Amino acid sequence: MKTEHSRAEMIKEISGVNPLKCMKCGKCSASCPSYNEMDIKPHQFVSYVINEDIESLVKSKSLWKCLSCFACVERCPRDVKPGKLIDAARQIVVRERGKNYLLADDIPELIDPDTPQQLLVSALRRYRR
Amino acid sequence: MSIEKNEEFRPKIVAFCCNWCSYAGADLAGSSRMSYSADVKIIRVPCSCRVNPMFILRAFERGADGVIMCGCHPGDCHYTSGNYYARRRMTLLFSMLDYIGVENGRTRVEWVSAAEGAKFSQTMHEFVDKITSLGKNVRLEDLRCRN
Amino acid sequence: MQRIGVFVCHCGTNIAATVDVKKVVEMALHEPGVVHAEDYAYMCSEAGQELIHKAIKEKHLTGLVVCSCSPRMHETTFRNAAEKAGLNPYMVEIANIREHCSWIHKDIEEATEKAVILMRAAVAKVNLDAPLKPGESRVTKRALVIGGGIAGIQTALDIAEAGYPVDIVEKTPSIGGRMSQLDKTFPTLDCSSCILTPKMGEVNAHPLINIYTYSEVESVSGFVGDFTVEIRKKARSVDMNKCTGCGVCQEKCPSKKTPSEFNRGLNTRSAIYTPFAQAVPNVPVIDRDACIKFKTGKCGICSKVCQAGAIDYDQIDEIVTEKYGAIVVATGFDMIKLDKYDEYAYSQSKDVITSLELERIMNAAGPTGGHLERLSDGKAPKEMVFIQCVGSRCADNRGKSYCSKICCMYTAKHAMLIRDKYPDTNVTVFYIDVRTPGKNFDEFYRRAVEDYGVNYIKGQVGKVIPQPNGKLLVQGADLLDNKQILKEADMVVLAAAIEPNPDVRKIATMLTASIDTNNFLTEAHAKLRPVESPTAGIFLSGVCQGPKDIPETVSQAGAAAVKAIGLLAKDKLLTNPCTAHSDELLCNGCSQCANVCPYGAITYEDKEVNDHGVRETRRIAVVNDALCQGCGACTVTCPSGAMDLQGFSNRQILAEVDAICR
Amino acid sequence: MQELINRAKELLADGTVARVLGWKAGDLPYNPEPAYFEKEEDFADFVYNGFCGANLSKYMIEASKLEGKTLVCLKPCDTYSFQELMKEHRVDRDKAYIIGVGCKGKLDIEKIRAMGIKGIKSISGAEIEDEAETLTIDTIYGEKSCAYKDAMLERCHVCKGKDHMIFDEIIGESKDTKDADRFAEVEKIEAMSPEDKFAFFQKELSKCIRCNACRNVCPACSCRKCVFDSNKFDSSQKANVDSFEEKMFHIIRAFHVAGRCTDCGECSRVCPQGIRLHLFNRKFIKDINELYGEYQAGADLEPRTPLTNYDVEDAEPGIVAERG
Repeated sequence: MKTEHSRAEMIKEISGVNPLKCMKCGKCSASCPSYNEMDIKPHQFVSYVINEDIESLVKSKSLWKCLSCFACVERCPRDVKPGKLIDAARQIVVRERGKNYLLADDIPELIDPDTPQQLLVSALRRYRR
Repeated sequence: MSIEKNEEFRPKIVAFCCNWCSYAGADLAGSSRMSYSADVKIIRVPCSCRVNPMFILRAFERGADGVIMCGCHPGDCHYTSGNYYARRRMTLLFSMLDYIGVENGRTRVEWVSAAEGAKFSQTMHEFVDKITSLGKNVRLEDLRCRN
Repeated sequence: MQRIGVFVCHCGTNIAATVDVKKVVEMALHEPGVVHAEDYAYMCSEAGQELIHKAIKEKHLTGLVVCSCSPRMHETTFRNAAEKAGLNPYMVEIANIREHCSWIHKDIEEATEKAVILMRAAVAKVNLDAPLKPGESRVTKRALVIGGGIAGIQTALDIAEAGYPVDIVEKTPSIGGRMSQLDKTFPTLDCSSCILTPKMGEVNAHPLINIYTYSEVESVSGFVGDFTVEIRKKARSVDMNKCTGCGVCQEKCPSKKTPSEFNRGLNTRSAIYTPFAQAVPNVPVIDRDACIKFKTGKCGICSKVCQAGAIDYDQIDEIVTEKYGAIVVATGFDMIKLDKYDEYAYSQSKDVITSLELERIMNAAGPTGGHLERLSDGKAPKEMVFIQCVGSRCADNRGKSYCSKICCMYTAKHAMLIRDKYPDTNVTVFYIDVRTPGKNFDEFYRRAVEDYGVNYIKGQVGKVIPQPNGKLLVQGADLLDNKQILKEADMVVLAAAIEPNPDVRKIATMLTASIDTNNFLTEAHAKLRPVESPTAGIFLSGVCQGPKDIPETVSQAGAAAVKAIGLLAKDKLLTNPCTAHSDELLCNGCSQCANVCPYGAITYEDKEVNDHGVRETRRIAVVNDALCQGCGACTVTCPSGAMDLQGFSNRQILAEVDAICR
Repeated sequence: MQELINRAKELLADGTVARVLGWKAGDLPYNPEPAYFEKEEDFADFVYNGFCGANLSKYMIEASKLEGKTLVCLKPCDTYSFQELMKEHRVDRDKAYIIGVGCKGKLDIEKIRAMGIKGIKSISGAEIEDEAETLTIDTIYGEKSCAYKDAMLERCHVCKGKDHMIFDEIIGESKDTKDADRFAEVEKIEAMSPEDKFAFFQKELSKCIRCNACRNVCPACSCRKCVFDSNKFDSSQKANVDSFEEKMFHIIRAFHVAGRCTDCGECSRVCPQGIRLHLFNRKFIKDINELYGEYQAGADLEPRTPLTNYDVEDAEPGIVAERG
């Protein structure tokens, strides 16, 4: 098991985001179409990464509620891109299941029936190679 | 001939900074505590157009591993046009150095304004990294000048 | 051989904490020419300067090296100290071991090693220093103020009050600037024009102030104390001397479709126009792009109705050339363009407006006669939403990285005024932070919340969606309640970021004044010289230097005036003695140096020289010390090395190179 | 040649000129040397043939100081140098009577020698009147021959054209002998790896003996005192013991003449070590043409040269690295 610190670093590395740039304006949360279904809100995501509480993040409902519509990425005035952080957190989960990349056969059992379609498309784009 | 790999390689870097913009930019980097390598030593000149190609060749002759010249952004020269002349001179000189086989990463021109402390520090970081990767200047050093 | 003293400053712990100053002193004593070296806590202090004085006297020093902060900080201090002790001030060199060393390095060994090298380079340079004597230049006792907003007006008044003539150059047809567009001012809620128009009148009537409106600076040459400026007086098509300002021409003008610049395009104006009723001068201009006479040759109504016969269609641009001792830049600001912020629907809905547009709507002389109404249907809004930080504090390339400073306060003002005048209208402000440093500022903001019931919500708005019913759906989040908010509003007001007037770049280039990445003019020192440009003789007034509210602008305008007056009060200025000189035995007279001299300081003379016994007449370059500013462009152009720069000579710079590469 | 001599004598006789600057026969058939002719009888030695490569414009610096006018014989390419010197106020146009002499390409004795032709006694076909395609060389080993073209100086293969830029009168016909790309060699070097470039110049320049012939012959290198001879840069002439010395000398020399060098090729012609010094100058010329627009020094009398001029849109120095 990796330390929380190294997981936080990995999230930063995967996403290419510097969460310290966040000025807590909340435009991400304001823009988020899945806001109401999330337990940890997009703007809070940034604080969780800063505070290195990745465990809460990967256990959160929000992780799988994000549609990856990237409205927050598009509109963030500080280039913090919470959507990318969420994406990176998801990848951490995937990697920690022992593989960096998903095999096609693994996908069906991983899919939560509640998972939004858009996320699947987004995942396919990411992992197709 | 192979260059001896030396873990302790500390490049000698000479930076010519114009008094009005880049030297002030370096001051701002200092007062903002934006660190960069101690291998960079700054020489103050009134304007980038004061930098004679002879100075640059002399630095290499004396064992400098990299020479960087910083001036006001084109259009912002304190003396109106100095950096425009400097730009042509340095372009031609660097091209000539490249032509005779000196790695072109050893010389650089960057325009840094008095307000760009962060850019100054960043530029120096990049330049030091570049020179470190190129290693010791062996093509231009006059070994007699070593002590 | 020089006798050099090396003085190493601790700067408290600023230097001494990272640089082993004792070691620098010890190493200095091994350098050629160094006969004395010591360190002290604060070299720039009286006591420190006393040490220098004593050493010069006792050790008969001929040159000094001070290892301290940047020469841009204390070079003058130490030069003066040297001069007091009878040493030529140009025999002083500074090794910058603070900004370029102790402040940026952490490792003591590394920093000390670098400090020693910087000291060596300075010693090497002093060894080749020669005493220099500054020349003198005259000061033209007249100031130019570029920009006729409140900053320019205040600066001009203050300079003129001190007894010096001032010219104001204003691009638009009237002085007054942004302040004339404002309705009320925070935190006192005075009417903006009530306090501005008397000042405009005062400027207009002042015997020492000359206003060029509808004019632009065309070119600037010269230097501190002696600038030559060309001003383009654009053809107004109206004779300033004949016009009585009756306004009939504007009434009768048939071309009335041009968007009014003054009202931010919310309504239209005639082709012959004064921007606003209280314009100074109260003389209209003809907008030749809109005028039917200029476009088709027919019309000429204004000329027919003008009783004074002031209309002159044949007027042409006029170039006025004037000399000035000091120039004050007061070019002000504009709102940023919002075309990159589609999510706020600014371009899609007429009811999404900027704060400056709201100012015009709230103003009795504005497009709606002061009634708060929706521009789409003229209805009074019941739900108003204000969005803060639109384009300010942005790290992406859409907006500005800085805080525009005035938006929090004017939004509170707008909210308060609306709640006061229209108590039925709800006002919601979406904010990121509310910033109210300033006298009575926070109290003002609290009043908006506590007394006027303005609803402040922490959280930036994500999107504004125009609805089919004409309403605006505002999607935001309340970060404190952790709730997403959907609010139907009638009007949305965007606190758009402010940016320096786009013309400032051109002006800064003409003045060779430096400008930062945001196009704000750079001050000579962020704390200690905030109203001076690093370029001598150029002063900064108002928002051109950075975001400011009115009181700050006025105080900075006064400060800039004081600095300009300080310069104009001098009869003569000492010129920089670091000028170029040509060695007549080496000069080829080839004229290449004159080609690159930006000041026209180099001329050629046929001079008889004695070159090692050979007498002949040669064409020799001669530098005019009063014109030469010491850039050194000529020195590099000169192939024979005849041209050299005093204080930065070829051999000195080479000595520094050698010392660093040693 | 006779027409030229007759005209020169005529101008001398009527007092238009006080002397004639031309070439006189040397001790060998292929080494005529620049000379003044002041009296009728001096002309016995006067020659003008295919070996008269020397660019006489630089001699006009000193001639301009002499009493009276000097008749100077300039080939088309020499007139560029003369104009460049005029621009720099080094020569006095009023002191010069320029006879533009015809030129159909000048010869390089080294090229002839390189063909294995040794022991030369005399060469025919190099006289300017001949339209000879072939040189006939009488050697101690018998008669040899070669094509005129093959014996031409490098610079004539990249001839700037047959027109004189400045003259008072023209005697003789000229021919544009250009048959090669001026920058081909430069391009070849540019395409090399840094190591190969360095090795190439190291090899080329290590031949340099710092005799200063290149500098002394160069019409652009006309400083009263060269920086390498003065103490202004602490760069006084030193013996060559380290490879950097000659690199610095040649780079700076090329830099000092950049934008002023007319590419007359004299430096390469006179180098006793056969260093192709024009490769330096042409590199600058090529860069100037590419970056700042086509420029031919000496083609006009505009005072500003590329290095004493600028454009706000000029390329940044980083372009060197970008071009690779």
